[in-house]
Amino acid sequence: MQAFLDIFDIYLLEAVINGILLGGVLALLALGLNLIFGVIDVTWICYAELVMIGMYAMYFMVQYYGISYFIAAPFTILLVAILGALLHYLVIAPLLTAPPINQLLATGGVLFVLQSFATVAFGIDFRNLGIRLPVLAFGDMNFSYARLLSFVAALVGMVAVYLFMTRTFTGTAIRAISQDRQIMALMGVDTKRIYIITSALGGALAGLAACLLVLQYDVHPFVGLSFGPITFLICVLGGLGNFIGGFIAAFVFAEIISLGGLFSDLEWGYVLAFAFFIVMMFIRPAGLLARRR
Amino acid sequence: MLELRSVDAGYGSFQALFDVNLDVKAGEAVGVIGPNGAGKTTLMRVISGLIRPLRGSIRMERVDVVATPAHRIVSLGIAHVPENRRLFPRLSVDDNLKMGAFMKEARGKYAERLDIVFELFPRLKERRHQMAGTMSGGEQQMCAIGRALMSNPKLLLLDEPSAGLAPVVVQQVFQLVKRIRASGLTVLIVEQNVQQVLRVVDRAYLIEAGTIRSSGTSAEMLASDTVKEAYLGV
Amino acid sequence: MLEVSGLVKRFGGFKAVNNVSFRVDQGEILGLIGPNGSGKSTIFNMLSGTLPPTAGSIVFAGHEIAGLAPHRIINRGIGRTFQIPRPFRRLTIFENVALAGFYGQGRHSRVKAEEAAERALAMVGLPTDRHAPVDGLGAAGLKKLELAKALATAPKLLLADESLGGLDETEMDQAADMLRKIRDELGITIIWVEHIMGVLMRVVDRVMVLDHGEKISEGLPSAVASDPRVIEVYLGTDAETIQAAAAEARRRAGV
Amino acid sequence: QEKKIKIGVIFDLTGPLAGGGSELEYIGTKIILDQYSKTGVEGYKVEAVYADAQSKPDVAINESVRLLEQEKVDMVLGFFSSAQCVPVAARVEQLKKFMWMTTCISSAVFNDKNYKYVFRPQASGDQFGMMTMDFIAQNAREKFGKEPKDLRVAIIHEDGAYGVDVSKGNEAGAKKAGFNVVLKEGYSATAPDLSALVTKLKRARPDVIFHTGYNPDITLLLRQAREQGLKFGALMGHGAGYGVYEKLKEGLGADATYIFNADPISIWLANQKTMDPKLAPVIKMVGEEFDKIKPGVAIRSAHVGIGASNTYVFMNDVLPRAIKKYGGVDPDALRKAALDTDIPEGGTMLGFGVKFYGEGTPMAGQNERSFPVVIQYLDDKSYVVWPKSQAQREAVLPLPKGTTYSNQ
Amino acid sequence: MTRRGRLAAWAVGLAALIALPFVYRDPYHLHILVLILIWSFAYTSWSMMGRFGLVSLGHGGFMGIGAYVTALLWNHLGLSPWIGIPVSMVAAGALALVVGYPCFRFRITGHYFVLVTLALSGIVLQVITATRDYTGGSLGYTPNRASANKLLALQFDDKTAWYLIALAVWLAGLVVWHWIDRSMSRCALEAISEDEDAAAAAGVDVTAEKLKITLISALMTALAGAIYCQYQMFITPDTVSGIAVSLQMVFAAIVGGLFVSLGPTVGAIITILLAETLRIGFGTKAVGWDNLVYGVLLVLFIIFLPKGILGSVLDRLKPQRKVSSSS
Ligand SMILES: Nc1ncnc2c1ncn2[C@@H]1O[C@H](COP(=O)(O)OP(=O)(O)OP(=O)(O)O)[C@@H](O)[C@H]1O
Ligand SMILES: Nc1ncnc2c1ncn2[C@@H]1O[C@H](COP(=O)(O)OP(=O)(O)OP(=O)(O)O)[C@@H](O)[C@H]1O
Ligand SMILES: [Mg+2]
Ligand SMILES: [Mg+2]
Repeated sequence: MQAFLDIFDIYLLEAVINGILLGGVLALLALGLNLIFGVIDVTWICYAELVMIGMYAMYFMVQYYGISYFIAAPFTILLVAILGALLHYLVIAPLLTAPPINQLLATGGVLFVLQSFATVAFGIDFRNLGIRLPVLAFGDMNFSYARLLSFVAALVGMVAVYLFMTRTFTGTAIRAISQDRQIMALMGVDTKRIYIITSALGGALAGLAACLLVLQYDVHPFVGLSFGPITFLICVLGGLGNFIGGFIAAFVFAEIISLGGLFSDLEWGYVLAFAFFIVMMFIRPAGLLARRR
Repeated sequence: MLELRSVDAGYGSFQALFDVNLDVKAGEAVGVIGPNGAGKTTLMRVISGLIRPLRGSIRMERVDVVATPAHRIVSLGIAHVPENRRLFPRLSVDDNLKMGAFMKEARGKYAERLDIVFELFPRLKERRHQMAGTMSGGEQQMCAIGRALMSNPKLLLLDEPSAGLAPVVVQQVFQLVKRIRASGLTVLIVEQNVQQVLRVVDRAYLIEAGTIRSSGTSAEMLASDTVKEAYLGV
Repeated sequence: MLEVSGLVKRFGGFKAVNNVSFRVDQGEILGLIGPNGSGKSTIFNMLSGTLPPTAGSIVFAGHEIAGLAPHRIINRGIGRTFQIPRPFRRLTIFENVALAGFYGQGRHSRVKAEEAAERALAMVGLPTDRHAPVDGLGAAGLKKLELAKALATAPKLLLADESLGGLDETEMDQAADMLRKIRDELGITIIWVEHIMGVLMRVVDRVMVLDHGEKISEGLPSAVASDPRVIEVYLGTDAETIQAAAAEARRRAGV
Repeated sequence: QEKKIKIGVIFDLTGPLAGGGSELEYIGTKIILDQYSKTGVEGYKVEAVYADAQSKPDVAINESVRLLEQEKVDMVLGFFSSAQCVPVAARVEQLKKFMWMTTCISSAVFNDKNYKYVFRPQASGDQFGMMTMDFIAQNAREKFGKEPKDLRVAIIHEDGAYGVDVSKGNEAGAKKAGFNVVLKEGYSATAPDLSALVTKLKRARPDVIFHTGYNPDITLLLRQAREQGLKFGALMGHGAGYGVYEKLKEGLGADATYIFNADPISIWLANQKTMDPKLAPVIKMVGEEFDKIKPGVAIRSAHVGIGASNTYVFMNDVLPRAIKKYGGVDPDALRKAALDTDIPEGGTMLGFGVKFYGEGTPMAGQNERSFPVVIQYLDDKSYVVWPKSQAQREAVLPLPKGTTYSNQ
Repeated sequence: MTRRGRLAAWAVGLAALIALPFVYRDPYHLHILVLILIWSFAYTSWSMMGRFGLVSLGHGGFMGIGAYVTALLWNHLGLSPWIGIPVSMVAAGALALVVGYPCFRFRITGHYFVLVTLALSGIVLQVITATRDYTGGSLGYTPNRASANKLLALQFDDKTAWYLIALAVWLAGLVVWHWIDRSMSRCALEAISEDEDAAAAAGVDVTAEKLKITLISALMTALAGAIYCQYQMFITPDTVSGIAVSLQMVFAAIVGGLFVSLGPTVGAIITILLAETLRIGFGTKAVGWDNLVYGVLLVLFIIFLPKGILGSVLDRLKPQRKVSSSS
């Protein structure tokens, strides 16, 4: 009993809060994917690789050309937005009427391309931005400034995207487009334009994630592998296209990883998170926030 | 207002319309009748730009519709209520209506148009937050017409608006067509329900196997032997 | 043969079907009518197992079937058609029907299933050619296919969610004749949902009317057609024509 | 027919391991082989065929099979990852071909396998782990003022082949020294978050952390450690990511100072006084060639030297003997020549000697004279601090007061 | 082609395939051939369900179980693979049922199904890695070499033997495919993939049919894993389980064409040969370029041959059937 009570110490609290901060990172990553995958129902398996390219862009601008972080960031966001639009234009657009599995495959090919492009162009070295932000300390507990930033960005981003999606005409059109593409023209909607806007927006959000992730992680051609699968799981756990759900799911996942890691092994924390995901799918097949049928 | 000249249209290698000529004058209500697969829906699609004619010209108030990109045709004042309604099933009624006012020109008058539509269909106002896909057939039909009216059109294309509706509602729909007409809108309506439709339109075209077989005022059509035999079950 | 009592279906807080009870006798054609959204398709969905009822009992041929899985219910002898045809486009017409014949009759024999398919296709007047694709069928053809699929499962009770709207007059008549023929020749009991009163009233033996998920009237076609409540919520000003049609039908049937 | 030895060389040039050190070893190996391709050995032409294992074991297998059976190489040389060496060694042995591993430090590669044709001059992973433990054990009382049983140590490692093997050595070493192991845990090198591990470390309050990992995860761990305020007395790294100071510095800034690392000694740091004088010019040559390929690197990674030295031993010692004494370059000649190897301490650029365990011993094929050294990074330089025979200066231990992680 | 002609063509092709290793003995090429056959079988197994819209990213898990359970039983309990393989298949099948049943029962389809199975792959991979005391973790695992009875241990040094085994297994896979193709289950599954409710209304027990095909697919995939392990005599979590392997299956199957029986085989041939040739062609001179080209080709294949290589070729060969239009 005492041993059991022992775990309720300051470290538990720290783990909980760190879980929340990790949740911020994951939520930020899931945000753009949720737009693409959840709302317009297009599969970008290579989403995390777009983030990787964005991280390289930041690295080179800041480390190599000495551009200030805050000037480099908008450029990176723009760059990844353009990449997103290009990805749509070159790869997805020809496959819009094909089954989703073909999109998965094609963007999987793009994943290879981006990884090996990074290998060829930037080499296999791990690279680090070398910016080290201060630490926030509350008594015995310390927190990462960089993560706090991601957290805030994710929160603001989520609210902004949510408002955009529900309040504006373009946002409504984005939600409508996966449901009936053919009649969009009857509404006066240029479907091509909506797809490009959405893809660019998804790309921009990936770029935003890149700007914040580069503060915390080394960049290398395979950094996407650390984030890719879990980002997809979060989107689905939250309910496809449900931004609030996705946001919450990111935190649930992060807490499981964080607390699972604290109570048992880090490795089993991930097993737990995956298993939790599967079980949740059985209990709430349409996402965390969905009402039961 | 609308004029079609020698229009051919089809799907891939299959031709569905042959040399169609058709006119709709401002303020008129015009019906199109004909058997299944005659090409009525194709005709509507070709007007609203969902498919492009193989040949021929289409003009809306002297603007060349064929040369206008599909998504700009709405702003010429043409609103199309497609066959089977085609609502966005997982959007709320509100959002479906919002999509109807997507066009730049219509966005400014969104609130105003919404009031008009809700006045026409109080049922929609009750259900404004329901997902369109879970509504009953009649409710969906109201929503589809409402959505089309949101763009403040001059010409309303209705493709079988009475299909699958309860008799009272069918009557309501035709009443509605009358009211819409009375409010100054021009209507082109495709119907299988020949008897009823001929009561609300001024003129009608009979289309068979992709060609216009005959046309005339409703009275003429009602009296015509071909129409009587084939469509009125007399 | 079918005894429904206290049937309820909720969607969230909304009661789509509210405490409906009725019975269907062997060999009759029951017309089920009601305004759009009154719960007709929902009742069909519960009878066929597509949706589980929230409450209530459904007794078919002496057995409680409420909440059973669809394939179980079909094996017991309730077949259905969908209001909006749902063909399997990747299968041929014949395969569509043979599939229903095979699984709908408890997966016994493939040969029997194919025979059943041929009979059903012939009955509705579709080609029995084994390679004809579904894509060539028009609206009327799809309705026929829908019916053939249901017939191939060798039902004792057929739930026909027809909505002939969209068919032309001749096609509607054909469809109505077909239903009657099915009842007369195969002895299949039928519940028929339809909005085209002129056609429905001519064929059915009895009519039940729903409104807002509740049963508001039941009886012989002519009686129902003159029920003021039914006229108000459903038939509207056309009631007279419809009453005439019903009377005409009764006269023809010699009742 | 001209006399020729054809050598298949396999390293990871792409994929995660490439950046983990494999590419650097490839460069070191290639510098030596290029040299011998010019001169030849005992009248034999030297031809090297290179292949990229892409950090994947199945590709390593395919490439080995291809080189041996298609390209008809006489032997294979190289390999960075133990996960590749294990299956390839088994194949090579089965085909009775010759294999010379430059790295693949896992003890599992040899343990009880009784290989006849597979040799590794390099120290094994558990030796790395034992070495650092030994270093701390010898210094516990003096530097920490604690009895070994009171010294709290934590062993953490990435869960790949390399990290696991080193951690086994750590564990064995800790047991031998009688330390109090307060935490032992593995994690995936691709894990996006290590804060739970840091929290556990904080709770365990270790005096010394023994860590094995690759670059990204080291950076992540130490950054999160800083952010969460983890304090300790010393951090012992074990090669791989800790061998690449450039990257530590880039990711951690000044915090990279005082980190310890167990690795084969960097050939440019080895004590040249006790070394065979013939080696000095070779070391210089490797350094110059390396600078041409990768200019502007502050501390040349030990990995380059590992590739170079271990290849050099083969080309300079084993191969000539095989040709002269055993009459050729067939696998049996190479094998006999390898078993005859007897280089005393100081006879290689890495400082250690070479003598292989013979047939019938549990580690047959492993160099019994190899050892890693412990170095410490100080002021952007690295100094050997252990073992005493190689030490260049006294270790700074524990972390001085006022540094980021210091628990003083 | 007539039925007789088709049978004759098959017989000739088969005879040629069996004769091949006795005529052509280049060991590296045989090695690649054996790998192609084993992977073809694995991809065929995946396509069993993939062709019906059940896109699983969990097959890495089944393959891993097949490989690891067989090897673990042999090393730890001395159980011959002849028993170990069936046991491992049962294990994979059990897992398939445990995950499949709730999935199908609760109507988890489309993206949701894909990601549930993806999580399954992740779990199997992590479990193999984390239980390193038994499985060797990411260092990989080697079945003990049998000293005496090679047949009992299912270990052969001869590539020809492996070639024939792989060929037999691959053929068995095709036979199962054709067996399913001609059964009523195929119709049912096609129907389910289009519209579950309508299929159920036709009397199909949707859950049971899906489970059946999932089970068959999982069993076959586990067998592929076990055979791969016995042939390579070495497995690591990354080569036989995990998300990467699952994706590899999807890629190859779709590139080849998952709606025709030989499609996955063509996919295996193309992807493996392409990867090998590109890697060897670029060698160490242009590091990384092989994967770049591989990725680009993959994208181009899928955009221009959306039904897969074999599927699209067969479509072209077929006399164009006109879109008929009667009503
Ligand atoms: N998307 C399509 N592709 C190919 N052919 C089509 C397509 N849509 C319709 N057709 C064909 O074009 C012809 C005309 O169809 P259309 O839908 O215009 O007829 P309709 O008069 O509206 O019939 P209904 O009364 O059934 O709605 C039909 O033969 C039909 O099969
Ligand atoms: N899945 C669902 N979720 C929420 N509401 C639903 C759902 N399905 C049906 N409804 C609602 O239940 C009511 C009854 O629908 P139902 O389809 O049974 O009507 P119906 O009588 O068949 O109408 P119609 O004549 O138009 O076909 C409708 O108001 C509809 O909006
Ligand atoms: Mg139509
Ligand atoms: Mg209905």
